[in-house]
Amino acid sequence: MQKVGIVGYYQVKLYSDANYGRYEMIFEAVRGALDKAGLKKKDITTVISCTNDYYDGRTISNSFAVEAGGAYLADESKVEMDGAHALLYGMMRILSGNHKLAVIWAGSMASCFPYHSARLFETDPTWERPTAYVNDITALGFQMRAYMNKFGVSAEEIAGIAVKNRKNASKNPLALKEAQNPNLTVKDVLNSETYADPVRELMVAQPCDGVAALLLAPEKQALKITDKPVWITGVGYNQDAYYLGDRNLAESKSMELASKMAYKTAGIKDPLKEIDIAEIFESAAHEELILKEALGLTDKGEGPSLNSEINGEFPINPSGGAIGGNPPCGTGLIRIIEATKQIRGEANGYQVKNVNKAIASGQIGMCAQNNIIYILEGGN
Amino acid sequence: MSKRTQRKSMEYIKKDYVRTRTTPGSWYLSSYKYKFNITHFKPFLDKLKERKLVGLQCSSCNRVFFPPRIICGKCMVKPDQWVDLRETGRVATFTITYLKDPETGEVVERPIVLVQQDGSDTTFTAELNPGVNYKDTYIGMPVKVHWVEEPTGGLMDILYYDLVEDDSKDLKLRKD
Amino acid sequence: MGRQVCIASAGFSEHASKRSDVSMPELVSEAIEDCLKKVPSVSINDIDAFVNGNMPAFEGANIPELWMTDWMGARNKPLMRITTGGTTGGSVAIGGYYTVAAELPGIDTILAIGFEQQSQGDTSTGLASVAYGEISVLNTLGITYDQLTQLLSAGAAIGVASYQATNYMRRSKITEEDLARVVVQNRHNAAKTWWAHLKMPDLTIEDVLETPYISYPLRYGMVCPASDGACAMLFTTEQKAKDLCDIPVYVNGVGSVANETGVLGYNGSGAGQLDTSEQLGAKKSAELAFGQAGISFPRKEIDYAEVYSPFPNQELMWIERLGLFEENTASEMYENGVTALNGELPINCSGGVNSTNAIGASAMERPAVAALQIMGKASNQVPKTVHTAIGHGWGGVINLITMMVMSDKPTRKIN
Amino acid sequence: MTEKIVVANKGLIKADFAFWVGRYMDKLFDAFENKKIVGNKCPKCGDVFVPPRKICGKCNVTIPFDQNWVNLPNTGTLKNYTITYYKINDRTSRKVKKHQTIGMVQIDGSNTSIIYRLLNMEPEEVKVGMKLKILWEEKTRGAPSDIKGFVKF
Repeated sequence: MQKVGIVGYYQVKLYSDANYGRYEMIFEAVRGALDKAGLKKKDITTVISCTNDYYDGRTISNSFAVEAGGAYLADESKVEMDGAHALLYGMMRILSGNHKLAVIWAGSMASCFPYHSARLFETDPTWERPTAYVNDITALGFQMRAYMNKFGVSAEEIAGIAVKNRKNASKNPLALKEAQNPNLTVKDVLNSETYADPVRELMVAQPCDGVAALLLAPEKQALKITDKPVWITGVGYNQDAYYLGDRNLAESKSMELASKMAYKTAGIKDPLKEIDIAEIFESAAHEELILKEALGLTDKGEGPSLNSEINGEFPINPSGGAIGGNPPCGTGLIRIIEATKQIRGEANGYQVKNVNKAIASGQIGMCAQNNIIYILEGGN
Repeated sequence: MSKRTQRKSMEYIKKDYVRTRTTPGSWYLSSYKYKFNITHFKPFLDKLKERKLVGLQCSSCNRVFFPPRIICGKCMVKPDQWVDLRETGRVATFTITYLKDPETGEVVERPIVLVQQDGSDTTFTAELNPGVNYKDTYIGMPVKVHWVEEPTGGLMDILYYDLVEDDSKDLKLRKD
Repeated sequence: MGRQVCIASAGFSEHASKRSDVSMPELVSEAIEDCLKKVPSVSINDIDAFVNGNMPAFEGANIPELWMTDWMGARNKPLMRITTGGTTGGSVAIGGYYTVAAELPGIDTILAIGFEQQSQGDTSTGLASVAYGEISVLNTLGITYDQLTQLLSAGAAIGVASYQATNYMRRSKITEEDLARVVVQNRHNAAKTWWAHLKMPDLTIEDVLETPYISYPLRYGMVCPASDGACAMLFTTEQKAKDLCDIPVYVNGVGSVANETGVLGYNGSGAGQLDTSEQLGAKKSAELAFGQAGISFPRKEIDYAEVYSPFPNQELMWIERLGLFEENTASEMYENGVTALNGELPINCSGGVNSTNAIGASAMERPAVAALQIMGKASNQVPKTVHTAIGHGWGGVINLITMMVMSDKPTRKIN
Repeated sequence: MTEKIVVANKGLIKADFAFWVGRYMDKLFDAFENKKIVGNKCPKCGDVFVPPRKICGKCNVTIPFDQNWVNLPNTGTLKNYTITYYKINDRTSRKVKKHQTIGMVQIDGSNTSIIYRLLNMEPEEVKVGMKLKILWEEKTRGAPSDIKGFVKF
């Protein structure tokens, strides 16, 4: 696979109820990314958006967002999964040689739709949806219990991840205010209200409003646009079975296969040694551990033993991760932006020292059914 | 839609399939909110109250938007110049709807037009004066705003569009 | 960068107004079975990745790919979902093309699947919800909902299309009879296509003109049905395609250009398309796709076309805007039989969207049928040899256009 | 600079759906009407599925409609569970006072788990691995909700 360069990015600050119109927010993200990269509207050749009709409350949610997203008379398309999947499509378009500058924007406004009901629409309508016992809330509960039971991981260890991410988020000015808490303790997390036992409220990534945009260019063009390009050197994506009863929830088979594909492409043999940080889309604290293990950073069940603080052995989610704010559709793209910031040294306040290679991931579905992972590298 | 329109299907070669059970589901748009920034509408609505029409012009490509737009998609900038528009316009396109009157059940034929206000570069849906015979509607038909008695600063201040008599005096004036 | 991409096969499920015997995933699996049946050396286990799409709000399932994983054979395989409204199928096919063209390691053979089971849902509310947000702004600005529904002439797609039809009819000076002729040709063709929905072998122009108006100038007899159906396409590399089938179909150019919306602008503003039959987006899409394919004279170089035309006026309009005919001459071509099955440039020999419209699949059925015509395996095969063909789609508020140019020879430059 | 005006309009309409369940699920719901459970068996790996399905995702083989049906008992084993105060439907989600215990139960003789409520049990009593049996609704309609939940066996 040839290298693809990330040449610009912009993220709107996350709000639980933003005082923004939808198009205004999309425009701010895309215009911001163009301005930051010093580019113009006419430089855009393709635009890939990522929104979801059930999140936006309208069919064909990209049709009226054409102008705000910079897609006027550009080669436009929409991926309806996670923002990270939209980036994949943008990358494919660049890699095909047909396009020179791709804009990818993703995000939605969780304050405008019934999030859990919209997620319920993902379930099998002929079997599970009428009773609604399977939904994004209970799925997290099943997943955490399966993980704890299988590997004997304690609730304290999992709460520790929530504490770490919320502390990290407090240093990230773009994170959701409600998610930031520099003084949180493990006890606070465990004492917070039950979400879906054993998951507590403070362990969960709260849906919020936000849009992010990112610019991609082929190697030659990227070097002209910026002197600090970040390269995508590997990508992998994969989908698990659907029924929760068919799956081993304590592990993430799809992430294992996705990371295998990405490592092979990027030529990575020992991810823990070769890669410096990871930005993982975790819909709840325990998922970070499951995905971390699936990425091959530690053995199965050993996730908590690897120190992932900002100054730890292998920092994970220095930006606060999805727990620091989860705008549906946008979260995966924000993870990639955060990893890019770390490599470019632009993560003011939560910068990890000497980052050159990073992992960023996105996901969609109950218990991270479909995972996507990128290997990002710095340097010219 | 279905309740207010007439239905008639045509015969075709059909194949019958086994009918299985169904499970129900509903999509409640009433649980959704739609957020819009309408700041840029304020000056436009204020002017409507004074029975004046204004459009928002993009200073980059000079296109005039009526009603105003928050972003010019062509240039990716926010348009910021207000320009006065005349009360006249032309029919850009039209269609005739055949809707059943909910009370009488009779099919009512009504023209719905898209009007391009003179001096603007966009079209907008509007109604014609009910006195106009729908059969006389044509593309390029000159029309003029018919204001409500007391404008309140909303889009409904334009009650409908009147037909402008296309007499030759106009042509003469232009020649001079 | 990039590599040549070929279509090795395409398959369909049976289309009908109510496929009440199957659930959505089962419907999709029918299309996959039909697609793989044509390439015996490929089994579902040989598929490296999937690209999918449908129009979700029409049938009440969000990202149904997650649920139908097993039915597609996508368990533990890479999958991406693309959806862009009416053009979903076309966008998915283009997504399939790019997935192969990108040369991602280990991803060579992919299935692209478009599907829709419209009988499950509420198509009119689904369509109305396209502009629902925009309409609610107008409501805030003072227009009542009752008035708004009338302004949008009862039902989004048909409303938009009838404005467009008026525009087009004035420009090209055609009559309703010309529209009906297009419909008759399509429905006759559909009768010879095994998977089509509205099979009407004996339809006449008079029959069509007898039906009442939905909204002027479109009559009930002229508009597309709402169907249940699925379509699958197999994309693979040049090398593999040569092993799989006799005539691999090269995808030489693709385009999916977006324009400003027609009839109603975003945020309740005016619409930027002054003449909805002008179709700048379609022209740009064609320019892009033909440019990639190295086609300078589409009129001479294209042998077969499948255009997305739920309404007959659009069929005439698209073939002109895509550069297949001179402006305002399309209806003459239908009259003279140029576009018929045995004509010089046959169009929509599958019956087109006018006869079968499972929205998420429709725009994919266009390149799929076009590819099968090149292979010589189409259900209603044209007698002449087809070398180069196009598949087109439109969606959104007549602002999203997809184009795919296919040929039996590679003409796309790889640099 | 004028003050920013953002409107948040509520939606008004609703779209209704009716999902065809297909012949495989129809057979399960037929059995539900008689308070029975059926699954189908993959001809290759021998896994038994509840709910029955056309294709085995593991082997990618089609299970013919007229073959491989397996009658299953009313009993099962608890594989996993969660307790939540949230109630969700198509329209909204809310927190309720009374918690619900939702269990993942493997019906004896099948290889997959189905997810239903656990009834008449305190949270402390729930143990992974415990034996359960189906509590049917008194009047069955041939729908997923015919299974009221699972109770101790």
